[in-house]
Amino acid sequence: MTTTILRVSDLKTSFNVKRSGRKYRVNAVDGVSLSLVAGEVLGIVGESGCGKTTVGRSIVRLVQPDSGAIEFKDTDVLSARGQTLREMRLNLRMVFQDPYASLNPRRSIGDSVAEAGDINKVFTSRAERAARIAETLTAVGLEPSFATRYPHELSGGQRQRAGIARAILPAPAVIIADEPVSALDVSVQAQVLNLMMDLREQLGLSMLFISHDIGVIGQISDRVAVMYMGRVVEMSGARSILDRAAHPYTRALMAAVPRPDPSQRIAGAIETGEPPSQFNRPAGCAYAARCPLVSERCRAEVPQLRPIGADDKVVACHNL
Amino acid sequence: MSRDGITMWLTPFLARPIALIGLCVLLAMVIAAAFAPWLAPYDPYAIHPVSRLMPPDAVHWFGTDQFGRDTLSRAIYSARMALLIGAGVVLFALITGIPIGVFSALFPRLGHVLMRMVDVLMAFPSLLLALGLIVILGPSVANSIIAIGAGYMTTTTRIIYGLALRLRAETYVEASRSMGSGTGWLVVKHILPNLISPLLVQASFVFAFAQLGAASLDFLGLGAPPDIPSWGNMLAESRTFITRAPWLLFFPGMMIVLTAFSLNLVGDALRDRLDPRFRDVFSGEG
Amino acid sequence: MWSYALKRAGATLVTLWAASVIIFAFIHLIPGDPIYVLLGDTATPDQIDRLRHELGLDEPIVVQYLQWAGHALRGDLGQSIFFQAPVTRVIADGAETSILLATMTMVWVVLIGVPIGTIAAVRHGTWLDQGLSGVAMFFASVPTFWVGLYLILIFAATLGWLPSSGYPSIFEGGSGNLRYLLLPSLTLAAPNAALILRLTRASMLDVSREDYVRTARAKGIRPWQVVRRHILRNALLTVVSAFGFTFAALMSEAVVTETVFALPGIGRLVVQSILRRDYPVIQGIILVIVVLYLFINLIVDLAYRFLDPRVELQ
Amino acid sequence: MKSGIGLLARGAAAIVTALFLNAQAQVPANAAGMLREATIGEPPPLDVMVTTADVATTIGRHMFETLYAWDSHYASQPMLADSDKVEDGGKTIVIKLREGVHFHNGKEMTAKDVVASMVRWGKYGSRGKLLMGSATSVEATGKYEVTLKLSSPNGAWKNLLSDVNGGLAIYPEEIASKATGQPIEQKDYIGTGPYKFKEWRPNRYVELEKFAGYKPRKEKGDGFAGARVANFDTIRFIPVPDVGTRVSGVQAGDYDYAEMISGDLYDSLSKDKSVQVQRTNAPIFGLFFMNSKEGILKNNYKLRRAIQTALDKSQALRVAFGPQDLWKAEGSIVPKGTPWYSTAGIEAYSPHDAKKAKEMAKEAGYTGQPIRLLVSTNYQAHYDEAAVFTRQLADAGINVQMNVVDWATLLKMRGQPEQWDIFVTHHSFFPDPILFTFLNASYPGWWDTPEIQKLRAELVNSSDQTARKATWDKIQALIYEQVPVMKVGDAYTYDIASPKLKNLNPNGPAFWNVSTK
Amino acid sequence: MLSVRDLTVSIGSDAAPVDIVSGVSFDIGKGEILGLVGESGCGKSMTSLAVMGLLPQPGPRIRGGRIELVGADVTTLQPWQRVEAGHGRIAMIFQEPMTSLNPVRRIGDQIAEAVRVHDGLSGAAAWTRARELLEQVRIPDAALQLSAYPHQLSGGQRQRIMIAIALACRPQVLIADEPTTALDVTIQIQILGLLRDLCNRLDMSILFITHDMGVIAQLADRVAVMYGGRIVETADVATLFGEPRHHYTRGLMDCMPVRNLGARRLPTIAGQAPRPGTIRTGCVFAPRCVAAQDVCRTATPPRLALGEGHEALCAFPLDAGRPS
Repeated sequence: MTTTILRVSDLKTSFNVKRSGRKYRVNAVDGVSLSLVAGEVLGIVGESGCGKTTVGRSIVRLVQPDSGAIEFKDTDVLSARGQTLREMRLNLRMVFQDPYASLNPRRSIGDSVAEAGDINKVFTSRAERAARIAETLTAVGLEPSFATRYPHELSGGQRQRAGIARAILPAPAVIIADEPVSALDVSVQAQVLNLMMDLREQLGLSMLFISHDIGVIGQISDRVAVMYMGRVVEMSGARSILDRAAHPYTRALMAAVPRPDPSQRIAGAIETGEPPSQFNRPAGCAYAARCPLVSERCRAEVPQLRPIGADDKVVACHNL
Repeated sequence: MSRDGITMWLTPFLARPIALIGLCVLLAMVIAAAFAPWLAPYDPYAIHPVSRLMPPDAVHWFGTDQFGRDTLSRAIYSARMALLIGAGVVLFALITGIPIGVFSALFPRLGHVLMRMVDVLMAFPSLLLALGLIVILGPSVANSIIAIGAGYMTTTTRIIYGLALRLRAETYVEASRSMGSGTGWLVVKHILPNLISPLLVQASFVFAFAQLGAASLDFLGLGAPPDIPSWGNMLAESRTFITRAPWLLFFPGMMIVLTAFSLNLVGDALRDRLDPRFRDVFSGEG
Repeated sequence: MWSYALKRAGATLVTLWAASVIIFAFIHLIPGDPIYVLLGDTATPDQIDRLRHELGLDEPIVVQYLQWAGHALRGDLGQSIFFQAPVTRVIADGAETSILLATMTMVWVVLIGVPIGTIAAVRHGTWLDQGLSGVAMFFASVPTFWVGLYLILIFAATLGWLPSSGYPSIFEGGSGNLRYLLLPSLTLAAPNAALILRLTRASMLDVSREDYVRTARAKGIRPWQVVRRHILRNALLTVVSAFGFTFAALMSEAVVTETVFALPGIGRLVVQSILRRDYPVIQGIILVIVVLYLFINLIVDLAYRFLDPRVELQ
Repeated sequence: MKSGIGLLARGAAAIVTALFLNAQAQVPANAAGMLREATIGEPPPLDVMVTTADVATTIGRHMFETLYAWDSHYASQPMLADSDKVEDGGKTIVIKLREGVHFHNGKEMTAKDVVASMVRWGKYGSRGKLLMGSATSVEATGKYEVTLKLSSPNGAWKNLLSDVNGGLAIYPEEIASKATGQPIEQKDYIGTGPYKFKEWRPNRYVELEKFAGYKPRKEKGDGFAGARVANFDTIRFIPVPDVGTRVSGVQAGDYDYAEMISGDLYDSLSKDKSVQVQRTNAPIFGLFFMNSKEGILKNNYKLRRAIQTALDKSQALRVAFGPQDLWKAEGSIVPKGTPWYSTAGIEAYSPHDAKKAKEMAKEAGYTGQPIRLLVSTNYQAHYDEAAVFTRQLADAGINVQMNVVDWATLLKMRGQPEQWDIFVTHHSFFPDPILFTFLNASYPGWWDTPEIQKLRAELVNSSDQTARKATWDKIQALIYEQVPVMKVGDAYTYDIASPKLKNLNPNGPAFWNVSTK
Repeated sequence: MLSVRDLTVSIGSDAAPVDIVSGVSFDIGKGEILGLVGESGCGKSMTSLAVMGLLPQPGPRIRGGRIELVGADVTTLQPWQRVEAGHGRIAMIFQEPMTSLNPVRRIGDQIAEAVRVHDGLSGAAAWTRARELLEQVRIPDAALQLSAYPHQLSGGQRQRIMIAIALACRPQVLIADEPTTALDVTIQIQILGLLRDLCNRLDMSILFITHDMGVIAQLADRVAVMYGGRIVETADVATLFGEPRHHYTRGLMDCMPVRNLGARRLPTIAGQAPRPGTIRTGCVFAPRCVAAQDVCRTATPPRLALGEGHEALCAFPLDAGRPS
């Protein structure tokens, strides 16, 4: 039986943005509901500014949501205090995009990797701490001697391994990986993706994997949520998204991925428009302006997620 | 600092010979200050009214002043004052600036108010601020440090605030926060260690400008008590003799220039070594 | 634009009020008493007490502040204890010198700092750049008064080309009297021009590393045009925003410079007023300086917004 | 942007050209008939009755006149007074005024003006108490006659009426009668002098102009006495605090006269053809006051004497004043050549005997406690003297700690007896010892022992010169015994002037009778 | 149109130069799109800047080789010198559309400036031409956008502006250095389409630099794969993707997730790319190559001609005909 380990319900997060001397409230996340089953990888895919990163950051409480609920194993994340909060901090962990920026240049790799444990006073002795660091570094494919090195001595791939090591020590339940391989070269990206898949198996991790790269998402995820302008527009099993995309946006997204196959070229010019301004959201479906299927209803009414066809697919579109 | 850290800090000097010269000049100053009693040929306080205002010669290399005191000896002893004032001002600026700046960056709402107060203080020309403080507190070395330091405290606080704001937005700080770190942890483990390098740059500039500020105060007769040898005091006293004994003006002035120049060289070299993200924080003030 | 300017002006007023409180509190902390200075060495205690009462200096400090602030709002900065004349008049008298001095200095600063900084940046890394930067750093490391004393020694005492001190108003002797301000303005310009030079050079180098400069070069524009159209303007944005700081520095250094050259400006006036505890004059001058500083920052800020379209005006 | 910079460049080029052209064609900007004097600083208000600052006196002397004035030998001669009679054993003084003397406002001066001025002087004048303290009445006994009645004779009355400095300047009645302790306003600067007030531009200058209605006395000008003839249309007093600047200003022709030049320039300026040197004829003298009210020096005459024994005053004088011509290590408090010269006690003036001083200090029970010396740098000489003495006392094991403050702070602090043990000031020459501050029991230092109380009364309440001189001898001896104050020595300041100026006043800067050629 | 021969770009002192591009040669024919592909640090951007005459100064410099533009030697010429010499018909667009436009000047000015240099037009005429160019890159409301500032536009539009500026140079050769890397995929595909379209319509040659094999496959006619400062394989696009012969090319393609959807593990290339100057002897790829022999580490690998226009820098190339 599968148990839901993390549940996000109707999450709304907005920011104040100053433009032209005027304050705008930008709804970065506008009513997102997700659930993560123990042991699964849920991919969130979308283009820049779609709010996927904000979802991740809201879960680890780096930003304060306006409304909605986040539950981790039946505890309310947003109102957690004291011991519950500490537990949650140790169980909900994040891997960041930029391996160069996410490690403090003035702290040794060992210190960075052990930070969660140090903050929450997990280690009972120095020896235990050192052992756990060594063990974790080995688990991510780094020599234990890396513990005394500093970030500038490491390559990008090694740093990201260190970043992952930091996220899994001491053992977490859920990893929120925010574009963990986007900054890496393709050859290194494959190594890190493999590592994450290995760790997931070995440690029984659940993962929220955020990326703009549909290939990467398709590779690692069990289920995929597609986000557009702060909302989930389609969610289903990974294969189903890749092969049978339903929402017009998902389809456009899939079509736009450059296939590494010269025989599958997209001919001529494609004009699919650009997303609307975040400061000036349209009233109805945010994709209406670019959508080939657009109808009157789309401009007036925000479509809600509803099941379509088989394999648990849900889509937010009026015209399917 | 690890050995690696030391080489890291030495590289900018090795790469730039002129900065190395600056470093050597500063070292010479420190030596002069530390070993003044052995290096100075005469007692800097000894009064010989008969041989006053003597031009430089073999006996008195830098000549003598209106009390007949040996200018070279006084110049050497003055290095103590220069280092004391410089270090004091830097310390004062940092001790006040770091808590205010870091605190304001971490607690934006209160920080905003604090920074506005700093802005208010910045509206006062630093020398006037120093003058006022000196007159209030009375002239003494410690008060000179406070008076000059007050002027640099504002700019330093601003810089620290700017740096801390950037550091607060760093991904590794976010990472730490996502793991539940408190303010203390963030400050001690993440912010302060990363402030060290840019603050070293700031320190060298403040040190340099403190020399000039102290000299100005001394010149206006409101700096260190005039019986204490300092380059500024020497200049202030010799001003009357500008035509009669120009050498009295030259040597202490050159000492100030040399010190400030060397510090600026060092500061520049350190700044160029700095993370480019932090570099522009210093653009306003040279 | 206007709403922003208004908002900024409002914030400036709050700053000003805070500054006025600080000024007042600060000044009344200064020990000593204007009475002694006024009456001289032999004043008797009852003479002193009487005068103190007549001048209102025995009132509680809050009362004194409210009176002063109330008058200041109406443009009356009070009566100079020392001169027995309105503070506004005393300041206005010094303002001519200070404004002319500051203007001349800024002309030097811009004229020396910007072009030479540009040359140093364009010739980046050459001996010319190193030489110019070295000279700039030298002048940034020199005490202002030392430069002044040497200029006097050379141009006034030895060569006799220029007057060493004082400044008769141009309203009395014509613009030729500006020569009195030549040495002081050069003295004052030296460190600030050096600063602007270094800043111009640094920000030009920063800008020249920007991608859009590469774009401009890729278009096939001549190097000097690239400098003029793409680098200089963007670099000057930084330089302009440093003018507020330069002004404050200028005010500090003017105090010393005016003292060295015995100029009848407000810089020397404030030092002397501090020494003779002429509270109303000190308060008045510092208030004026703070107002000027805030005003200049306001202008710089608005100018910046005007020059940089990224900050949109509404 | 482009045009902006271009414009700036062209404008600046124009300015530079103009400046250098002007610099080339440098003509002294001396308007016809203007005399420019560089003073040591900005004067306080020119109400000479209440202020005693030297700068104010120098300027005020040209506008305001006193009943009597000193000639070049510091003897009092009538100025606004015509003649006088002393009656009732010195208790009644009748002064007859000159007729036809006019104020700058055109009004004729009469006895009413003098009475009003005397009343205000007695009440608020800095030195007024010395005479008016014992006045029982002052009234106009005729249009040109004033009668002053005293409760006891005052031997110094004429000298007290001869100095403008804190003295009885004659103001118009309407001004004097409404004036309070606050200095009178600029519009009320109305006197009878050869120059009248024109304008005061703070930090720039005070300008006086010739008073057309002035009628000089018939006697030949001598010192401050006698005929006063204004030869310049205007006089401008320009504050130039830096002495080097004052010197180069006169050399370059920017000023015609400059006061208080530092001693070290004396030799070279004496030889300099571009200036003439004017040494004052009366010395000033530095004074180190001891705290008689509180602290370690209170009543400890032995320790005070030990301090004086350790000193070599000529060293301090050399440092402070330079060439031998300008100073004299003189133990007599009033210099030689005056009736008050005295040798009483002067062997203790400057022994410079560290060993003996050490013994004396030990006997006095001194064990190295710090002695706080309050001094200001506003007067370079004060500081120089203090620095030298501190060093000399250190050699004798006496631990002096200098507290260097600015003058305003010193003035405030010296009124607080707990703040200091010794403070430094100086005194200008006065032809009668009665005005010496150390004889004033309320002056900081607060020397008020029974011995001096008695002698002081003798000195004041007698008008017999021989008796007063005998008293003064006793006072000087007492000063060397109780050491309420130490005299440093006599110093002759000097001024410089343009060589074109003729007939400079030997008493100090006073520009009537002075002319160019 | 563009011929590059043995281009070597170095940093460091003349005495001990470190080559970041070594011996790179390629040709681009009229109307052809050559894709230059490689991972970060392989020297592809340096190559493009060197070709454009835009190497930053002080910094890397051309130590050897020759660059010919339509037969003229432009090796040492900067763009403005090329324009003056009459060989200025080459233009470049860059990776960061956000920073590549001057933030304080109007779009129209920035385009007109290039028009002025290359067409000699000025004033209104230049602006008219600028509007045409904007229409050519399919910016809606072209006339309006001319007076906009860069920050008012989205990333995709800015990249179009960059292309318009490039087109203002009437280029025969366009160098595009990762022009779509900073863009979202739906925008990327539009820009790629636009470039292909312009290439066809204006008969322009393009040197397209990217790290993304997918983009290469979509756009390029021929492909050059760079690794460690060298071109390790060149072929037409179909051949390269169909029969890669260099182990690196193969590895690069294999590890793309899109080609391995559903696989439990991705094929990888072990190790990491060398820093410039760290490998001085033998094949630069040898430390990571599964097929490396001893000789690969000591001797410079041969440049094998494997077919028409197909070359690989490898001593032991993959078998032909093995499907990828």
